[in-house]
Amino acid sequence: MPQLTEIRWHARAGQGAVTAAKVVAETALSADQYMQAMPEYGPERMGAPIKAFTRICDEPIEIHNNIENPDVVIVLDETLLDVVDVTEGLKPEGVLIINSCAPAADMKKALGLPDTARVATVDASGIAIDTIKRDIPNTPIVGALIKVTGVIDLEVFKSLLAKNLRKKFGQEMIDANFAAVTRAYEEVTVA
Amino acid sequence: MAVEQKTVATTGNVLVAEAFRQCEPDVVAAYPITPQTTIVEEFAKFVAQGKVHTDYVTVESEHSALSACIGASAAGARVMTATSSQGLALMWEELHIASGMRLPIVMANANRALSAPINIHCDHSDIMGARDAGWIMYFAETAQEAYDNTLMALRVAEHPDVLLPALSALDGFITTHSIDRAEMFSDEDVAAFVGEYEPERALLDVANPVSHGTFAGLGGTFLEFKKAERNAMDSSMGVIKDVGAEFAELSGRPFDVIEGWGVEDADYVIVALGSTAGNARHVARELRSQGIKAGVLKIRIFRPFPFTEIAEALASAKAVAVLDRADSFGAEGGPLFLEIRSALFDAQKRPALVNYVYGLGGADVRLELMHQVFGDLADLADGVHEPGRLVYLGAR
Amino acid sequence: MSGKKWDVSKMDEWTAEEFPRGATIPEAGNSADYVTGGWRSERPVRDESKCTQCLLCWIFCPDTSVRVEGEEVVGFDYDHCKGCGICAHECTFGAIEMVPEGCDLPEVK
Amino acid sequence: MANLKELTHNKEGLAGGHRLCAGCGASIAVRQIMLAAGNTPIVTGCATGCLEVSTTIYPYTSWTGPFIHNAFENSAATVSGVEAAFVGLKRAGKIPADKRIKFVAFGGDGGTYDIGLQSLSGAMERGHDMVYVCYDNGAYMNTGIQRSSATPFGAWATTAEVGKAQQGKTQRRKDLTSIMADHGIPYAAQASISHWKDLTTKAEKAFNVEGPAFINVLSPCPRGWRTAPDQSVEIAKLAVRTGFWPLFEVEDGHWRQTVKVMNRKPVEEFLKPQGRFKHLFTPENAELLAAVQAEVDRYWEFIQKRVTCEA
Repeated sequence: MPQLTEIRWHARAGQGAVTAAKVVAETALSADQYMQAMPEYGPERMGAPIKAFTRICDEPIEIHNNIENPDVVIVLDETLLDVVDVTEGLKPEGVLIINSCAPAADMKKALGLPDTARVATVDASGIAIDTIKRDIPNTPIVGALIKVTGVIDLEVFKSLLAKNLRKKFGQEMIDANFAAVTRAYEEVTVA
Repeated sequence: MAVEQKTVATTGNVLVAEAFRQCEPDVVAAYPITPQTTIVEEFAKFVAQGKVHTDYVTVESEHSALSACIGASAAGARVMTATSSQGLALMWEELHIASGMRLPIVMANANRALSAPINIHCDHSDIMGARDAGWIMYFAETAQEAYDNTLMALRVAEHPDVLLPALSALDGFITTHSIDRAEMFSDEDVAAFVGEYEPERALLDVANPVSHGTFAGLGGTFLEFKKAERNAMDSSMGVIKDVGAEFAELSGRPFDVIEGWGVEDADYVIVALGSTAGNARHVARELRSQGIKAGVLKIRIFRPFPFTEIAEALASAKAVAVLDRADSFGAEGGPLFLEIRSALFDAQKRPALVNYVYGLGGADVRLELMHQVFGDLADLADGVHEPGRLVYLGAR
Repeated sequence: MSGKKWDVSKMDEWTAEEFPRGATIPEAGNSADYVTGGWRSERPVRDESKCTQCLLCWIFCPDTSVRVEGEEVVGFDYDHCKGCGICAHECTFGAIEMVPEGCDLPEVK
Repeated sequence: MANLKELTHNKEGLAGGHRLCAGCGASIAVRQIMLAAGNTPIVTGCATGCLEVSTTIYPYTSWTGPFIHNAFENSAATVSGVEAAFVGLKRAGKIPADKRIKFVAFGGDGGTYDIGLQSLSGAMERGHDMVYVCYDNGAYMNTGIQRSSATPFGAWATTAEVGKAQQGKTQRRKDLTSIMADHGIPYAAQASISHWKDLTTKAEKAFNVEGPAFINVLSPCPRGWRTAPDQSVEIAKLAVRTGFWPLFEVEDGHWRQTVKVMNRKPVEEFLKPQGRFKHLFTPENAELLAAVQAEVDRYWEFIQKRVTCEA
């Protein structure tokens, strides 16, 4: 069977999870992979907890159902841990990536995940504020995703990021985003 | 040899809007409705950017959308529009008028449940309401097919031997809003493929005045007009295949009115429309690897219904499950089941049939449900189940 | 009338495919070939000596049946006049009279 | 403004041989409107109704130019689509940029005041270069004289019957002309087939403005009003002279009475010749008759406040 990676994103509406899901998918395409990215649609408005999904595969993807047993779960907002069961359906050998200052091991214990699973934490918000000067954790967290899973390529991602940013911003903003991605890539811890 | 194409990552709706842009209709009259909205929004950008010469009529309802399309098409324009769900239902009267007037309007439909209760997600209750309306009906499994079907639909609709309106249906949210990998033609290749529309009798040809929408209530001509419409729909099948063959050559993507996977030697076959075919095929592959002869038959053209092709394709199966994403309350089964059963009536050899109504209002088509259906088919072939029954798949 | 003449004399023999598609009528104003004069029980008759050529009968005729040539009323189109009598009623000068039809009515189609 | 001699040089919109009733007001309205358009080609649309049914009985059409009927409630939307095609095809270079074609949609009061109001409102708001003409005969005549929102207060209709418990329509008419004027379109007017000069002048203006125009034309129906066929123009005159049907126009927001009514007559003079108002003239309905007069007075005063008398 082909290697299919399924990612579920948790965030609050407006935090950029849909954009991140999309950019990751586009990065996969740039590497000539197949992909899907879809938000979960409902009547929720700004601030409500939302989910988004990404599928990546080296062969055409023919399934169109919801992702129930993700390989990767990404949580853009730590406060969601109290309201949403972000571990739901996570594969036993899956990985959970959380935007948090807490050490990965503590988080893993707190979430009660099996030993086979991995938990990664990165202070994506802190990094974003330092580098991009705004709390937009969706870009740095992709750096952590790349480091932890290798599902997409760092350089391909960065060049796509630069291409997207160049439509609206100058080199300074591109550099700031690159710094955010690199720092998250380097600072993410796994347990 | 296929032409060079651009690989894109985008949604089904964006691809439909791109197809519209590349066909460059003279008029688009449309009204926004979830989950069709991003088609009309994307197209509005093309209009604002001056990328199309289209006169974009932002009407006050779907009824007026199709009414204006009918006026524009009768005037001699190339016309395209898009809708969904309640919008398509509101157009119902006009659907019949468009086909009765033999106007080749192309409409994309984002398949969505009909109220009540209100629900914005995918099923085929809306589009099945159009099945007797005299429209050619293409169903897309993927965003790629939504794009391809839209281009082919225009060619077929405007074909001088057809002159019927056509629907290009894609599953709401599943296909309309998921970003998927797809290939897009250059604008030049699409322009060459769809060609120019040559209207038969245009209102704007004021030197040759014509009356459209006349009253055929006296004198017994009505029956003849309807027979001509039936003949046009029947003969459109040949045009759909010819255009499909040409398209396949151009795109490098095979096209047929029904597309089977493993059906030739399958014992158990799932028949489905739209995105579900992919889920079924995924599971059929798994079962094949376990030595179970599973197959999937995808219906890509629902009108005209490819009944001979289907009867042929299903002749050797032991048991067949027809998946309906809509119910026809009070009938023996869902709309697709009724068609398939009818298609098999004259067959020498026909499989046991079972009908599943599934996925209404966006109920997720989980892979385990597909496993369940194939499992049921094995039981049916073994005589465990009564054939012909209707099951609400996954419902409590 | 502009455009081409459309021959419908054999319409009763046409098969479905021989009709113009979509019930279009590929000719303008061909109802002129349809006679409604037989609906009439009275016909308008104009007394030229009383007529002032005010044209009111023409502008008020519902059936386009007051014939005008060179800005002047010259008579009635009895193939289409239904005998409503508006022309007679609106004539300020009493130049039009409605008289009972005899047996020479045009045949009703 | 053309006189009748000049109008005879213009193209007739309707050929003879249509199957409207003898004395039909609708066809008089159509003829006058189309004559006023001069000789520029016109594409006509028409809502389902008497006019459409009787003028396009296959294989005969009475329309002397291009014509389209779609359905009952959408002649405005349909013609807006035809006009959009003209714009789109010009932009595509398939129709010469200097080509001139006019667009007109007709509908009865049922197809305009009631079921077609949304379609009309939308088309007018979108600013299509088209004229919409309502031939108002105050009921659903095509289906057999059922009441519409244009049916006058007190009138009999087959769905506003006269009996022990009810004496005809109990509601006042909808003032559609004002509603259309309040859309802020460049031209809206109320006219009557009896006042041909006023009507053709208004139609000419409507065709000449750029953008949408609306004309509401009182078009008596001998069958529904229960009048003799030769009375159609006469009764329309009485509608104007009693103030039941004030004639006015609204040009770019400027309201103007176009035909001044000297010594406005009692509405009885308009009502009495019509069988649909017969019940108002029984002694027990004296109060109702007074109420009908009061309603006519109310509307008259309302319009008077909006117009500045320049006629």
